Amino acid sequence: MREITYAQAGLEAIQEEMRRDPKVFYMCTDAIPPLAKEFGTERMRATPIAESTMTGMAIGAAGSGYRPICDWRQVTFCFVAMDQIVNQAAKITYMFGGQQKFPILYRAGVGGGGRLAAQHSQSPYSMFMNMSGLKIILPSTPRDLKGLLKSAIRDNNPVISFEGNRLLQTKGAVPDAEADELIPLGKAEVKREGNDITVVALAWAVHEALAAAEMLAKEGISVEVIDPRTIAPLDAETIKASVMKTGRLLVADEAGPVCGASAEIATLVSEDPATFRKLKAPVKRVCALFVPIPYSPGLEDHVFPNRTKIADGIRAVMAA
Amino acid sequence: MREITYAQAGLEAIQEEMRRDPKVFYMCTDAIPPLAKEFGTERMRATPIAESTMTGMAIGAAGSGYRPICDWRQVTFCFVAMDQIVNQAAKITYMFGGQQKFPILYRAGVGGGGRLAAQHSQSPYSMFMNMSGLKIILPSTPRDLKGLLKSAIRDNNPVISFEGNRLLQTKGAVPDAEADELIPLGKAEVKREGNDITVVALAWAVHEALAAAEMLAKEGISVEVIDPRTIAPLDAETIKASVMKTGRLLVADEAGPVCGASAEIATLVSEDPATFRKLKAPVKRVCALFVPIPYSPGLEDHVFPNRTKIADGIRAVMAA
Amino acid sequence: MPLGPNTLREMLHTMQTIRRFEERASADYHAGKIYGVVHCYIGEEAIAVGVCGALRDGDQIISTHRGHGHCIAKGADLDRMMAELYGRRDGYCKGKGGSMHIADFEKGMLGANGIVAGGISIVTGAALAAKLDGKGGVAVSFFGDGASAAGPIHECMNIAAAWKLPIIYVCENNQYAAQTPASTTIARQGEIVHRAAGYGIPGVAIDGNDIFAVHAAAEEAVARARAGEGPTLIEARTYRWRAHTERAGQPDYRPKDEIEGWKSPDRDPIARLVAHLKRDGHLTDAEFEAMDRQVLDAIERSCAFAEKSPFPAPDDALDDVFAA
Amino acid sequence: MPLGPNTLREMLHTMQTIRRFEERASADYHAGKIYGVVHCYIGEEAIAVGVCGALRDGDQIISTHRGHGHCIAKGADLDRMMAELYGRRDGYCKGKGGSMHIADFEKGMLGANGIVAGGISIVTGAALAAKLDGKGGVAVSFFGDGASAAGPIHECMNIAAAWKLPIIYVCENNQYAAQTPASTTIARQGEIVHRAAGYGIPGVAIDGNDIFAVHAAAEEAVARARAGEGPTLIEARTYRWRAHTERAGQPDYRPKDEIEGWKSPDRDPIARLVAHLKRDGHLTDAEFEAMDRQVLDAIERSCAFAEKSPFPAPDDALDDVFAA
Ligand SMILES: Cc1ncc(C[n+]2csc(CCOP(=O)(O)OP(=O)(O)O)c2C)c(N)n1
Ligand SMILES: Cc1ncc(C[n+]2csc(CCOP(=O)(O)OP(=O)(O)O)c2C)c(N)n1
Ligand SMILES: [Mg+2]
Ligand SMILES: [Mg+2]
Repeated sequence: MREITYAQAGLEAIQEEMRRDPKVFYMCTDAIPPLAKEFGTERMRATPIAESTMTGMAIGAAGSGYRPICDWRQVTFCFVAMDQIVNQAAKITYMFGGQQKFPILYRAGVGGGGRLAAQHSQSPYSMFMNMSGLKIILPSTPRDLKGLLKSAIRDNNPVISFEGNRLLQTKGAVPDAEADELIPLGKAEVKREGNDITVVALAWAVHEALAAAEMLAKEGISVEVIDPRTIAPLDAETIKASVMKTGRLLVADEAGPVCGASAEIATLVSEDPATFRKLKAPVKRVCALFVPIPYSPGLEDHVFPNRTKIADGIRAVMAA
Repeated sequence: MREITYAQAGLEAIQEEMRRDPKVFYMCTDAIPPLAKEFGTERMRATPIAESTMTGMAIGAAGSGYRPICDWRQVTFCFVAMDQIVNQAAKITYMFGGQQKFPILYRAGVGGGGRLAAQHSQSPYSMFMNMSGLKIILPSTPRDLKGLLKSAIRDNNPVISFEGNRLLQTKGAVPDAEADELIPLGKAEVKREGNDITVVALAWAVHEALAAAEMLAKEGISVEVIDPRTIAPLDAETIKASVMKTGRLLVADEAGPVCGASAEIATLVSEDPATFRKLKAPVKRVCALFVPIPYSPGLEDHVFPNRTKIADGIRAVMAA
Repeated sequence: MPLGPNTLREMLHTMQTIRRFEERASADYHAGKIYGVVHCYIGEEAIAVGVCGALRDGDQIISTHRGHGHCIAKGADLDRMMAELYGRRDGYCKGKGGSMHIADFEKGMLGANGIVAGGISIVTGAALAAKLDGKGGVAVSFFGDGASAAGPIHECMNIAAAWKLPIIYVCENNQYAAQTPASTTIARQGEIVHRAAGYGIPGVAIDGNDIFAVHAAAEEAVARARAGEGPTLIEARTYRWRAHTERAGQPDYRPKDEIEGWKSPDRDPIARLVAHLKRDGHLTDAEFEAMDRQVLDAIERSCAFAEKSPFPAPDDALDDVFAA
Repeated sequence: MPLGPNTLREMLHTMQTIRRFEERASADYHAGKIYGVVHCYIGEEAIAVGVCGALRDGDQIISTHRGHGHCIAKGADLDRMMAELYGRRDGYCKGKGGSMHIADFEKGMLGANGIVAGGISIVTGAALAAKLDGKGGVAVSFFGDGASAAGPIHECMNIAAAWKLPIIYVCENNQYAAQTPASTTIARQGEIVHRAAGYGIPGVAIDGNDIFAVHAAAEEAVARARAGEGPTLIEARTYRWRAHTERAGQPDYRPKDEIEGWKSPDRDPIARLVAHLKRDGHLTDAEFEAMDRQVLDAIERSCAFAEKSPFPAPDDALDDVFAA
């Protein structure tokens, strides 16, 4: 298989789906050059800086038979559109009794590491998980991104794709266009098998967790790394099955801990009598410190988790 | 002590603080008649329907020496202001290195039960807990509301007061103006002592949990009911101390479970080695079903938790 | 195109249907058969009917929290509307939406909306779809004077003007947002039409209680939109007869004589149309009474339909979160 | 009030400081001493300097993502600015903010802002505070042509007009939002001044590269605001010389000759002011060179100051989330 970047994989997914289905079109505050070139300005629409309106227009276009893609660029910018997300997109299918379908893909970059300070380094996915009515993907590899985006575009509901800013230039094997690989929404992947502890990791943290697992293998600790890939709905079964085997859970996430995806995953395991009874140690979250993200490199690095902190966390759980 | 309603207690807090401090003023899309009467239209400002602007203006006025109160009315309406909340109010103190204080009180109604359907029946407090930089109160009684609002107005940071729609007409004892009672932010209250199980309940659910506790007392189950009152920062100590005693935890909340305050509270207990070791049973959330809130009474009632469901949940934990 | 007597009688019928429907909805609300909140459109009927009268099938509209009038004017079914208000299974939203969320996508009615200004961008997206379809479809966004203070109408007028979208923005200026007079919160003493200039689109202020004025302005705007010339802003001046919502004990701070003045026959949009038709010999008192009886019968039938429809089963609450 | 030669030389000094500061910031960014993102204001200096020249101490401004020019024009300290860019403890934000978040509340500079249109309502709140204070204070909101498409400017112009707030909305129309030309996304071919009519406030379009025009428009708007007559919208037409951001490998899709044209001496705001002063005999080449050396020295000192300031300790990340 070819190796391509995460950014390229995302672009290919869009291109293939736009070729396949003329109802798919794309909105973003700047045109994406290869899309503008191939599909013209009618289907690659550069919009004014009005994310609220883009987000709402996507709903109206979807309700009128189109399959719009609305690219917020950074999750930060979608907060001006939050009414359209929370009060409209997430609820419209339900409020109207299912009389219409709203196939929409929203895309947004998440995560820090770019020395961009508090506003531009956010990972607030759990705010979106908190409400029902949205499907949410959070892919960690080029292959997952491409396959999940393709599924998301074909889904008949609003789907948000949160894409890790730190991952854009990472490379990985991706099947080519002929394969038309769809990765189903709602299916986690065991990214590494192990027996001593389950690490559920999200997006960029998947790679850090895998690195930590590698380090710990040398210490004789066998780490299972699970990547939910879709965070709404969460694949609780795969996570729980792993914990039934390992009896230990750590969640690694670049987002802050409070009411995070990490809290949800931890609770899934501690509220299920079966997994609870298997727990040999307290659950643990290795997340960002609970502060806005600071600019200066030393500060920013201090705030975010990384492979070392994940490894320390794993050791702590093993020792508890 | 006098008995007054929750709504009246809220009003008194505002009136007393506006009398005390001329820098306090109030913005809302409709004037609140007693405030308009007493303080005039300069300090009780009826605004256009532009919650985003109200929210931002509060930040600017606070940074210029005022102590604005910005009443969103229903939490639903503040989603149009989410950029100002997430990207500005919550981060401004930090981003600017603490060079200025931003004393702001935001108020919003939360909760369902009014047959108002999905948009007007929301309890999304955990979305706000997810980010650092905000203090958040969620009072369940008239006394707590009044005392916490007064503290919030005197705090030098953005504070959100989420006020239960179902509680507005409930009555309770409240000290009068001379007492000038301040209830400190960040302190939970044990609303009922018990030994067998800790129920952490939020807002309206506090009353339902107390009713459930009463029922279960007759079955010989001794329930401790804790009301965090402030949900950011959460008083983890009081909750954990209770679980150290009871060894069981149930969280009752009108909000949905996913990435909720309930998940956070459950995780606090299952990730702390001390409380984890004391747990005799899995933690449990009794929350709204994970759907948008429907209109028709039978549907709405089915979706929300209540004393019966809480009591059932407690029995299940006791039996686990 | 001047309106012929048949068309005018149909319009009158629709206006009267809106009024009677809401009189009943409000009575049934206070009787406890309808829940939550009901916002009545009574007094403003000429706007919905005049504008929708300029549309054809396949055109799309979006409404506000005050949505019954727009639904009825766009041809929604009274039975399913009333069943929704009653919270029943056969309602437009299977009892999930209630008054603030009635929609009929088949009729091109994209929904009432509980959020002030919340629908404007959605219907602007429908206008984009119409443009992409290239079949001459047109969209209409109804919104209030209160909504004119919020960002969406401006974002949308800008994008619709820049992209020449086939859409008409119809501001129903009833001079109040809940209790707050537009004159205190909206620049230019509450006049909204001037906003059009900022986007280089036509802006028309009309008497919203004059069905002829409304219809003429709408026809012109629709023709423009169909011709690919872009959006128009129409400000229709009007007044709501009833309190902001039907909630019991809800005060109404508007001056009593102001309210009464707007109810007078020379300002009531229905009385004005009746008088016009009578003056021209196209309607008699008896005919109007018969029409009203017809209307009342239809509404009575819708209530019977609603009563007969079962409440949804509790577990139905779990359906429709996602489409298949 | 016509600008005297001393004032003009001071303004020139400030404009040159902005330009040299950013040349250095961009060099140090590419050298890896400054992190994240830097948006340069070069080519637009006359706007910040002309507007701030019409203000007095205690007046307040808010900036955008392109904030250095506004900071310097409002009197911010170069040392603390540069230290912030370098991520150091003595920076304005103790290294927590960086280029997009420099603020100096003591000087009335309420901050740069990473969110397009994010600051407009904040500074409108400062204008409300000024009005409540009753001391004649004035506020200024700088924003871009891109920001004109977003809701906040409209919500704020409406409320400021309705409440007669002492504020000036200054649109820096450099004709692009990142890569997107205003002519494709902003109605009226990208002209923003027309929006003022919607709110019944004065709207003035000026050559933003002409310090005299900018200053005159600002003086008039400030006088109006101080007199309690409410807001003004100023559209200052200008151009940015550099790419949208300093990111390496960032393409710039604007036509090359367009960019070069705006750099010509008859359009460069600094060259134009220099020429004017020279023509009137108020500046010689040698004097300007001396001024430039002074400016470069000050910037050199700011870099030295920044270099000497320590990086914050990792645990400092936990401070300043809340004020005491
Ligand atoms: C964003 C938002 N803010 C506040 C409300 C509460 N609210 C409901 S209707 C209304 C007044 C709307 O006024 P207008 O737009 O003039 O419509 P009208 O009711 O007069 O028809 C308000 C403030 C809301 N629904 N949405
Ligand atoms: C709400 C929001 N959307 C998108 C962005 C990304 N962004 C940063 S600057 C910019 C262009 C701004 O254009 P303009 O307002 O004209 O200011 P200029 O950069 O030209 O000075 C964009 C789209 C943002 N920061 N905020
Ligand atoms: Mg109104
Ligand atoms: Mg620009």
